[in-house]
Amino acid sequence: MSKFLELPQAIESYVKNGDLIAMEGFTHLIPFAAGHEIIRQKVKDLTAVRLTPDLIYDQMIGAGCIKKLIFSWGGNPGVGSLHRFRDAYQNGWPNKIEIEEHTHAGLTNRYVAGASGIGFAVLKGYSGSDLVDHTKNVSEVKSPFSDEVLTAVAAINPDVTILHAQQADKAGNVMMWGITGVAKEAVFAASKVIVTVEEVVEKFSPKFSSIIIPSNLIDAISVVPNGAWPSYASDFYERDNNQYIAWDEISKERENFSKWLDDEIYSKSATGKK
Amino acid sequence: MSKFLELPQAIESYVKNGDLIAMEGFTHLIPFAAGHEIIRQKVKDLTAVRLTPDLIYDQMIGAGCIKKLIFSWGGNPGVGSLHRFRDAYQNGWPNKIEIEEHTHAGLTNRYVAGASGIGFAVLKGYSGSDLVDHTKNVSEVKSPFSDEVLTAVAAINPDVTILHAQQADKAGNVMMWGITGVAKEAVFAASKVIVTVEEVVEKFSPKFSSIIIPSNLIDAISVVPNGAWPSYASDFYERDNNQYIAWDEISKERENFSKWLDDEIYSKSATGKK
Amino acid sequence: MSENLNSTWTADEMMTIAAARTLKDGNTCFVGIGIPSTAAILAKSMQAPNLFLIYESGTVNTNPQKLPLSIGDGELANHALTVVGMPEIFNYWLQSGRIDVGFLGAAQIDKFANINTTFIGQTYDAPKVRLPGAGGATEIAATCKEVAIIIRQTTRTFVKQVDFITSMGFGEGPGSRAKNRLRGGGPSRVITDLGILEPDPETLELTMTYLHPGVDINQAIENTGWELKVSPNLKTTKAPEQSELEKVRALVSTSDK
Amino acid sequence: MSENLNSTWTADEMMTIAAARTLKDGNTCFVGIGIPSTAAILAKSMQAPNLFLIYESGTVNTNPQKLPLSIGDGELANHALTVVGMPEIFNYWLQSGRIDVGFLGAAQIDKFANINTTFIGQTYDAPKVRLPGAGGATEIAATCKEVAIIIRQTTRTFVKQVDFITSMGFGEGPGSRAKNRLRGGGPSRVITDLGILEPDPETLELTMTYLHPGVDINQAIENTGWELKVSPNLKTTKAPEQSELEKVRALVSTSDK
Repeated sequence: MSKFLELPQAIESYVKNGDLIAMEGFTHLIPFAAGHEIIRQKVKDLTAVRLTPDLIYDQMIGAGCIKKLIFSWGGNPGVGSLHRFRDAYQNGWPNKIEIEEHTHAGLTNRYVAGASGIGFAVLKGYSGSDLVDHTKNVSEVKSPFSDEVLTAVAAINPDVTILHAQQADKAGNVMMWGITGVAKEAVFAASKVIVTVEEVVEKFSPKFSSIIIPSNLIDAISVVPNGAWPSYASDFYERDNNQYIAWDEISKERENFSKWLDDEIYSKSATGKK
Repeated sequence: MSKFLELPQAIESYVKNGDLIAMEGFTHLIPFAAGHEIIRQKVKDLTAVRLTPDLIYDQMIGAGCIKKLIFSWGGNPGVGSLHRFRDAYQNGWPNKIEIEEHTHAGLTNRYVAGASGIGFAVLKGYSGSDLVDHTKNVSEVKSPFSDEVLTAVAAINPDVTILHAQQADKAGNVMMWGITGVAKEAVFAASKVIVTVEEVVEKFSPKFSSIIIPSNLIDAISVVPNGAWPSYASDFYERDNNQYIAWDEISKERENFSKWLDDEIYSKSATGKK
Repeated sequence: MSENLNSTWTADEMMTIAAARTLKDGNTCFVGIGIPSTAAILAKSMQAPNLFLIYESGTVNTNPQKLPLSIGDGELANHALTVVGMPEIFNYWLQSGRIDVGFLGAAQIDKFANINTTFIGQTYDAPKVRLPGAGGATEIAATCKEVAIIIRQTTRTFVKQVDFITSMGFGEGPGSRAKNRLRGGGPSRVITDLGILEPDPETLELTMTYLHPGVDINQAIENTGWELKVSPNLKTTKAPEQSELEKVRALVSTSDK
Repeated sequence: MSENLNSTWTADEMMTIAAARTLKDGNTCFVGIGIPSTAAILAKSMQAPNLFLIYESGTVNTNPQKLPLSIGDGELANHALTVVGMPEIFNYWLQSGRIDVGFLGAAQIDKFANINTTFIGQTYDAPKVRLPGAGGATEIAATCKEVAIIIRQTTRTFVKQVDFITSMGFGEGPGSRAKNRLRGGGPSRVITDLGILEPDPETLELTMTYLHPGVDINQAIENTGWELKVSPNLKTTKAPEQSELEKVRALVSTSDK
């Protein structure tokens, strides 16, 4: 059953050095406030999985939280490169990071297998791509019914999954809508789940394409309005694209980035902001 | 893109003798009117798949439409046996039928594989059950990553899937809500799809747990109010349980059943009824 | 339904109440239709208001106000926190090992709590009585942390050998579950109209550990198709309280409405 | 964006319009972000109002009114018929073979239309320039009935050998797709700022079949890193109509809002 906790307490309770962590949210509902609190608490040696590392993992990489990145598309969406990721990967600053790279279809199915409690999933994937030579956890299985050969991907089971959602109810269930990506799979695959939400409501109202995550799949809920900023929360606020553009400049040089870290993260407390 | 057709025309256009047919709806939204029209058109030699054959397949079996039944729970829910199924299976009346029996989890994953365009799905299933000795399309695969052995089930890809839903919009998209079972998978797995609906609306309104089936996955939509009777359509009508109870008596003896077939099916036209 | 002449409740009422009492508040319970469902819903009005009920039809954390007629009853959907597709139920909820208790009925059971719901008599291809089959039960029995079974105790239901293992309990005894790759803990109790049986910790054979008030051990022995093991510490089930009886009767009466 | 001095439109406008024109009304189109997305949305306001657009973020049959900033833009969700989870997008929509056209961009492409979006220069482990990687492109390229690629034509992008095959076109030529178990038809055209290339029916090598108005074939040859094959029936793309230009400009201007 979920408990309502302040964000610092939620992170402290459920995110440990060395964890395999998934912070999902496909462009939408990216749990930035939680990521910033992880930086603030100086969590180390995370293996961090996310389809699209986006700014959130670029920031955590730059801050030295991550030792290995598992991903399938690593850019600043609509802007360009993730400079902190590249600096860590290519130059080892602030620490070397290892990467494990997939396709979206493949990494999605790693989550599906994890959510399903089986060791692997089967798909038609990676075919013809050089990726397969550089990526662990991808293999093949032959059909027991025909000559068909399918790709197999190993399950991924995060120690902790962190999501941002629009609403919780008082019983600690969570509702999210709009683009939900692999949120459901990341929850079912994980041992522990933290969700930050925009607000708490008495009762959920029907929404198109909404999913509800029952309280018993969640460990901690933190109420953090604007907790997905500068990404967006459908029906709450839009993406602050200027921040995505500004990040290119902030993150390009180590010095600028370190100043940003001091000014915007270390010297601030855990809240969403806009 | 879906076309709006009268039900007789929809069945005539898309259901052929010898087809592999899936008529889904888990207790809820069972496409009875479509099943009755199939009986009326004297379609033969169907291989019919459905998690729960229910009254609809009992009726179609008794009427001689089905040569093989693929299922995972074959009773009259809350009432007892399916007498026409048993008479066909055990005594060959009106024709012998072959059966292929699964667990819900197994047959559900056969649909998942079919929907996914791969030849098989993997799960932990059937373990410890004698079923596996009597059921084709169930096998094993070994993990390429560990010693894990999983159950494999072969994909099922119906020639035609038939569903009942609450609403269509004018563009021929369909919305259903409440219990949807394996509706989505049965649609994606199929070559042709027919949907009967309670009503056509200008625009869908948000509902909890609703799914939308886009027009381009559907071949024909028939507007058949009460088309799921005597099962139910959430927010439209409740299950007519007296009919389920009455079916036990109607179906017990061949003579009674044949009279029912004459009175209620052959001498009536294609409409839902209540 | 046989009246228990020594009491003011029926044997089925006692069985349902005894089953309901075993469910812990906050547990996640995967429910089969019929008496298991009645008992689980009853438990929510008794000691387990936060019992998290899941049905194979896709209804998640449902709180029905009357007895469902079938496992896909609209009552279950209307009072659910959410309703999901069956792949999600079987793959994400059940197969992942998230369910505490599976609650099942049976047509036949043997001393290792193997369950038959497929056919009775003769052969699979030419059965004397064909039953509905597996539904969700095979994987519920395989996967839940524990399984509770509710079944009336007679020589027709408690048989030396089931005609078909639809859902495995302990197979042929210790080691069978592991050999068959069943991950859940297996049957923890069988609740009947006569009492409660639990697997012996060593042999895993079902052992009568409770008799319901007014039931004689010979009744249980006579109604069992194998040589029934009886616990040296055989206890008597606590008699139904008036409030429990009122609740079960109110609940059962909803099915007539 | 380089101005085409002989005309009243830019090369990027011509490229986008030429790409948009190739999409058939009623087709199902799986769209990558950037110019492919702009072209697909443009096509809906031109000859293909019923083009069924799917983005990997889960937005199904979306009809955005302005250019999405990213593949998961709220604009795509707000104007979608429905939004589904990514397993459904990749397994049920894409992998099942339901998509007519995959519409992709690229950083590098070779003469067999193999696509690199992973890294440029040196090695995978120590790249000169690290790019975002595969995203959905590998399976889009493998699976769709046909694939259209939009890319500016320069010797940096049109290379003799891609540094990494992220998404396979025709591999090493005839037979490669089958050998690699790719089920879709593969690239049917590459639309550039200079013209259109199509695979030769025999050799599958990309062949210049159209030049945009005002472009000289030598320009195309000079901007290609391999010995460019030119169709004996080389044609000129129809110049943009005023209405097409108005539409593309109106659309592109929405991204500033």
